[in-house]
Amino acid sequence: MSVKVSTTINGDAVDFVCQPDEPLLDVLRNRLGLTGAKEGCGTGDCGACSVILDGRLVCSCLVLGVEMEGKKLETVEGLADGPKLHPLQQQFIDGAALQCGICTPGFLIAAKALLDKNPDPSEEEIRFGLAGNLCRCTGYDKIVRAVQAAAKEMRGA
Amino acid sequence: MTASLDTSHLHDVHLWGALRPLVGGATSIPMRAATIRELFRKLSDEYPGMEAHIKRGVAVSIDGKIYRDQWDTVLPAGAEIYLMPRVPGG
Amino acid sequence: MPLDTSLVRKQFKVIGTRVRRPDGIDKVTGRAKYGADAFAPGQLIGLVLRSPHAHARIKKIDISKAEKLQGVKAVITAADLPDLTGGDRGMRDILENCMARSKALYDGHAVAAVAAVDAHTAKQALKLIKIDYEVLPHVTDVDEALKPGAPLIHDDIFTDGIEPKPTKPSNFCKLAEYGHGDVEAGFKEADFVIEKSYKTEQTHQGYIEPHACLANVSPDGVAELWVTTQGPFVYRNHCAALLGLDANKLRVTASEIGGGFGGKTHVWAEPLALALSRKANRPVKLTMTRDEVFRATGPTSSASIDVKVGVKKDGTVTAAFAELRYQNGAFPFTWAEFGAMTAFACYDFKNVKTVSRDAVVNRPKCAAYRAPSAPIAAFAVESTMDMAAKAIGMDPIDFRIKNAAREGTKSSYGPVFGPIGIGPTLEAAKKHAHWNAPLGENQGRGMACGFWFNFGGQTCVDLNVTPDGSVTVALGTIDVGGSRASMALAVAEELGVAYEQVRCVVADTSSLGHNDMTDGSRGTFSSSMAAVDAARKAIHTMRERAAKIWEIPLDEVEWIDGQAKAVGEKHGNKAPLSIKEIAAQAANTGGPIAGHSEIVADGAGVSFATHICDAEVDPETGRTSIKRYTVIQDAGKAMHPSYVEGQYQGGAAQGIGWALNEEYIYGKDGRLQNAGFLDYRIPVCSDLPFIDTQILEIPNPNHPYGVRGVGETSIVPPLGAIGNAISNAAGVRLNHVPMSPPRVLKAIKDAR
Amino acid sequence: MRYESPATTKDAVALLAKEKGQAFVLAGGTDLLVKMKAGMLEPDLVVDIKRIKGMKEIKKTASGFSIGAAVPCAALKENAALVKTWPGVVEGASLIGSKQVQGRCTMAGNLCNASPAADSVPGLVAAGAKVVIAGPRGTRKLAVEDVPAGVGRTVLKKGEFISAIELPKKPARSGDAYLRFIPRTEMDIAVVSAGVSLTLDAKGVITAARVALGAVAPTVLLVKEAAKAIIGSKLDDEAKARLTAAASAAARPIDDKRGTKEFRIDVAGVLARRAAELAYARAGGK
Repeated sequence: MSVKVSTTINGDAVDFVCQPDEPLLDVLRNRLGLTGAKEGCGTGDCGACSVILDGRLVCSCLVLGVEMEGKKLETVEGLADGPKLHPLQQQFIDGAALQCGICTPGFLIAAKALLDKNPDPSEEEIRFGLAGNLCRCTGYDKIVRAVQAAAKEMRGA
Repeated sequence: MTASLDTSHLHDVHLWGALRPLVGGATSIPMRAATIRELFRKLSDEYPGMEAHIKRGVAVSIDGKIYRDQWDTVLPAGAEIYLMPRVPGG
Repeated sequence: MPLDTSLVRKQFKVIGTRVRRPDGIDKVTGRAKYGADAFAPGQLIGLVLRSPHAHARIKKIDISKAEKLQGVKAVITAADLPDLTGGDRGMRDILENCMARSKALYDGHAVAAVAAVDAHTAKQALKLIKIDYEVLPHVTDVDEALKPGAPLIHDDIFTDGIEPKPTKPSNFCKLAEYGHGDVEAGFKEADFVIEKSYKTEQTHQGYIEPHACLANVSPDGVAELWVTTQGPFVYRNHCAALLGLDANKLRVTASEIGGGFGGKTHVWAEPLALALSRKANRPVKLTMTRDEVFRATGPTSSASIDVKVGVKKDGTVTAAFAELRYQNGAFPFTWAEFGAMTAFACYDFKNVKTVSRDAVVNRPKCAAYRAPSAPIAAFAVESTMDMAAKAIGMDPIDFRIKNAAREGTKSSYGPVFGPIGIGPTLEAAKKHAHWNAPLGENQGRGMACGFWFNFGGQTCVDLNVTPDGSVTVALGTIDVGGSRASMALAVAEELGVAYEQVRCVVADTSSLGHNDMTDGSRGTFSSSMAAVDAARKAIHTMRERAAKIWEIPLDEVEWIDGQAKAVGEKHGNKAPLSIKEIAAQAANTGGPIAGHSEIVADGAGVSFATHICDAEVDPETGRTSIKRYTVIQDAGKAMHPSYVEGQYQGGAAQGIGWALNEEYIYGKDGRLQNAGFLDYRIPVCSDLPFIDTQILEIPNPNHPYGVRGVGETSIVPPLGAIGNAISNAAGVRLNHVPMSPPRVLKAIKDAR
Repeated sequence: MRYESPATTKDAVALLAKEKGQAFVLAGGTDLLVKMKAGMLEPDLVVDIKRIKGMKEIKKTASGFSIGAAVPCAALKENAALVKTWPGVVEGASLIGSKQVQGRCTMAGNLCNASPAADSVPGLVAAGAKVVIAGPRGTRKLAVEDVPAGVGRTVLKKGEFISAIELPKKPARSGDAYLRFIPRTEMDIAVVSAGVSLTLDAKGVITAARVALGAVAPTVLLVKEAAKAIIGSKLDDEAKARLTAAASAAARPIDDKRGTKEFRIDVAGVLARRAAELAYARAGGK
């Protein structure tokens, strides 16, 4: 039996109905048209579906839609400020930090969660901060560099 | 780039292992051909079983450069001609 | 006007700059649409039922209960996919792999599929399908499969390459041989003969996007397929042939693709989605789970290899021999043969021989994985080469330089090499700061070389000048890593305009002629060749139009820096015409301005790389970490250096994963035990260092801009380089990939 | 499937006790949802305990710390007092899954999933932690090591769930540590793991110790012989050798996709020694 849920996504009040056993990822993609979060595994092992739930980085495949009642969610669709890209988004483009791009939304969200808590991370902190996100194309080199560049830009350095 | 018959040269056409049984075990065969098309046609005409291989895909190495498709590719005089299996990629 | 592919020696204006890719914003905002991101009104959800058995006869399938479940709109089995392949073994194997017919041949082999109104109903329907299996003995190991008396997977495989052809069927599908000289005589000349046997386990491309498609077939045979693929045209041709559709009525649109590496060169569940849609007369969306991707798509072979190298004290290799045994999964192919062709290709050996044995086993049908078969062979050869260098006390790079293939070398696979790049990569490695840097405790440095063929193939590009003078380009090769940017660079360079003035898209199969699969490192090589051709044709047209505007002869109009210029003294007063000005007059000068190119891109040229790796081995746990890594490879000309570096880094990272931890693990029951990213361990961000790259640019004489394919070779050296580094760090020679901690620790203990 | 998110422990117990079908507790869901996705579980009822007051709190109590069952592991690391007192426990909990998983997973869930490889459990066992179990007959407490009954099974009865984990006060000159072996640097399940907690006297002699091993038996093992091997020592080389041998001897692992039996036995000893060295240094030993 479907459940009605009221929540906040990227600052907007959103109501939806879903099945009680439906993962948040499916709700976002199939019911709300927010296909930026990707399903790479559905088991929390790839990070492609990363979202920020009440300030914490989580895999949306490991959250039930029904748990969203009264929560606040940030997804990749909310990262840019109108036409102005988030520094992470711009640095990923400028630094060629994406090849196929399927993992990119997850990396951007994970990187944002990292920088929200740690504005000046070391290379090691970036690498471990992003270790929950799999990328098969880049060898992570340019991703780490893009996050470093964005962090620097955001610190105003 | 289509070559006429008068530009055809006699080549020692090297065969990879799978084709050798079809020509009685030789590692190469003499063949006069101007283009890949002519080479393939003559091979098919003269050696039963060759056509099936050609249909499945044969690449032609001309002086070390590998050609896979273009029939009108010219076989220059004195060029080393090597038939190879077509390799897929990732 | 045939394309002149010869190298244009010129100062590039935009080629080689690091421009922003045109799909960048879509991909960082979540707007880019991948395989699973399309939705159709009224779509059904398709799911596939898969065999839990490695090998079983399908005695009976009862779909009656599933068909009756409310919300189920179609249930299909092999009976819904009649064999229309007309004796074409390759196509029949594709068909049988898509859906098991009389037997299930591996754990994960599709046996039935359903389409229902939602995923929940489809799942319930799968449970209602009853299959009566007769479980048969199975074999998953290549050496076991080749033994007499092994469980027989097909009763119609009679070893190719043996004369006379065997009369008894076996799993041994092909024998092949390459080489020249007399290896037996060569070994007799050697001061040392090094012999070693190796094993490598099966790995998967591990693209992050699972296979996904949206199929829509109408009763009149008109169909659309939205799909993540490396080759929409090949998918169209195969799906149309397997389903009995007309190719012109099946329009395949390639979605953005979330990685392929060879794994999306092959149809897997797409024909099932189309068959379900045809039966239900509704759109069907079919998305594989990660578990299905591992169990039922096309990983690369596991293998078993024996290598023997004879060497003189002065470093001359007198003879080299390898026997390579690869499993192809459940359907016959020639993956070992490609290993045999590439194994010794880096070297100039007087006496060399390789023998390949291809086998079928109860595992999923193997597909290409980045320079397919080559990394496996290179691991065995490069390990043995290092042992040979050690035996004579020679530096491993010097040893390889001494034996490196060069122009005029008769390659181990037959032909004589033209100008090639193995020597320059080795020389660059020797001079590289990395090769001469100090090492820490428990660390060792290794290096290795790699070879891959590269190729071109059938390619189309359509270029259109819009009325405002900007340019659109339709490509038939897909963009998996920035190639739309590179193609726009090629067109901008040729036209002489700004990069921003050119916009590239990937066309669907109804909008462009056939293009071969985007594989074999051919995307940038082939499509840029066609893009240059199309641009030249458009330039010719624009010169004609300028001539009409000026009312002067064509040969008095030249194309310089993106503008038509009237040449000759009498035209001194004529201001040049820009594309915008010419386009504005198109309606009066002959209509729309375009350039089309339909070519076979040949002359890709072979590719070589040398890698250097520092590994640290924990002597108490056998755990290896990669401390530093350098890739040196020839790109011909790096059109967009960032994306060339990206290919080098990505290939190296995949090779590192393969070398250290990735493997298919089968249980005694023949079932895959690690069909997920938790236990199929691809490298994570914290596993790797920055990967240094050095791009050599030795122009390819067969491409107008000197471009070579760069996508694949970078996965070839890592296995050997890491094995050699581990050997230098821990004093043990690993002969089994992945060189996982239990294997390394055991080797260390055994050596004590 | 029904989803309930009761506001009180009493209501949660009642829901779980009353359900005739399969009922599961949802805290972080990082195991439950994976099993549902794989079709291994088809719950009839899921009881989300996160809206129950106190379930997401870390409290400093007279007897130590009380950690609510729904506290995500990421929050443990953010609690400075907890990190200072029980660094080994926090280390173990912080190694479960990825940063994403950390945002959801809980120690109580990790324990109830009853995997012998659970990363947070050896540290808890070494620390002498207890669980508070709410049930139809009120609450009861159990030592952490007594919760798992085997692979994937616990001693919890129908209607019961863990509401909190209690960590004792740390004696003076004590230290703890947790180490695990994985082939990668992150994202893996422990192939072998070891948690050590120890207390020193003023001279640096170990007076009390607890050594726990993970992934070497159907449940996490508390290895008394390994503790005995170092009690009375200053963790000198001989004591370390005894500890290594005792840990390896206690290990009775299996061969599986994650590691071989031989490897696990060897590395159990290595990790126990390395964890002891770390704990000893944390306790102020030199």
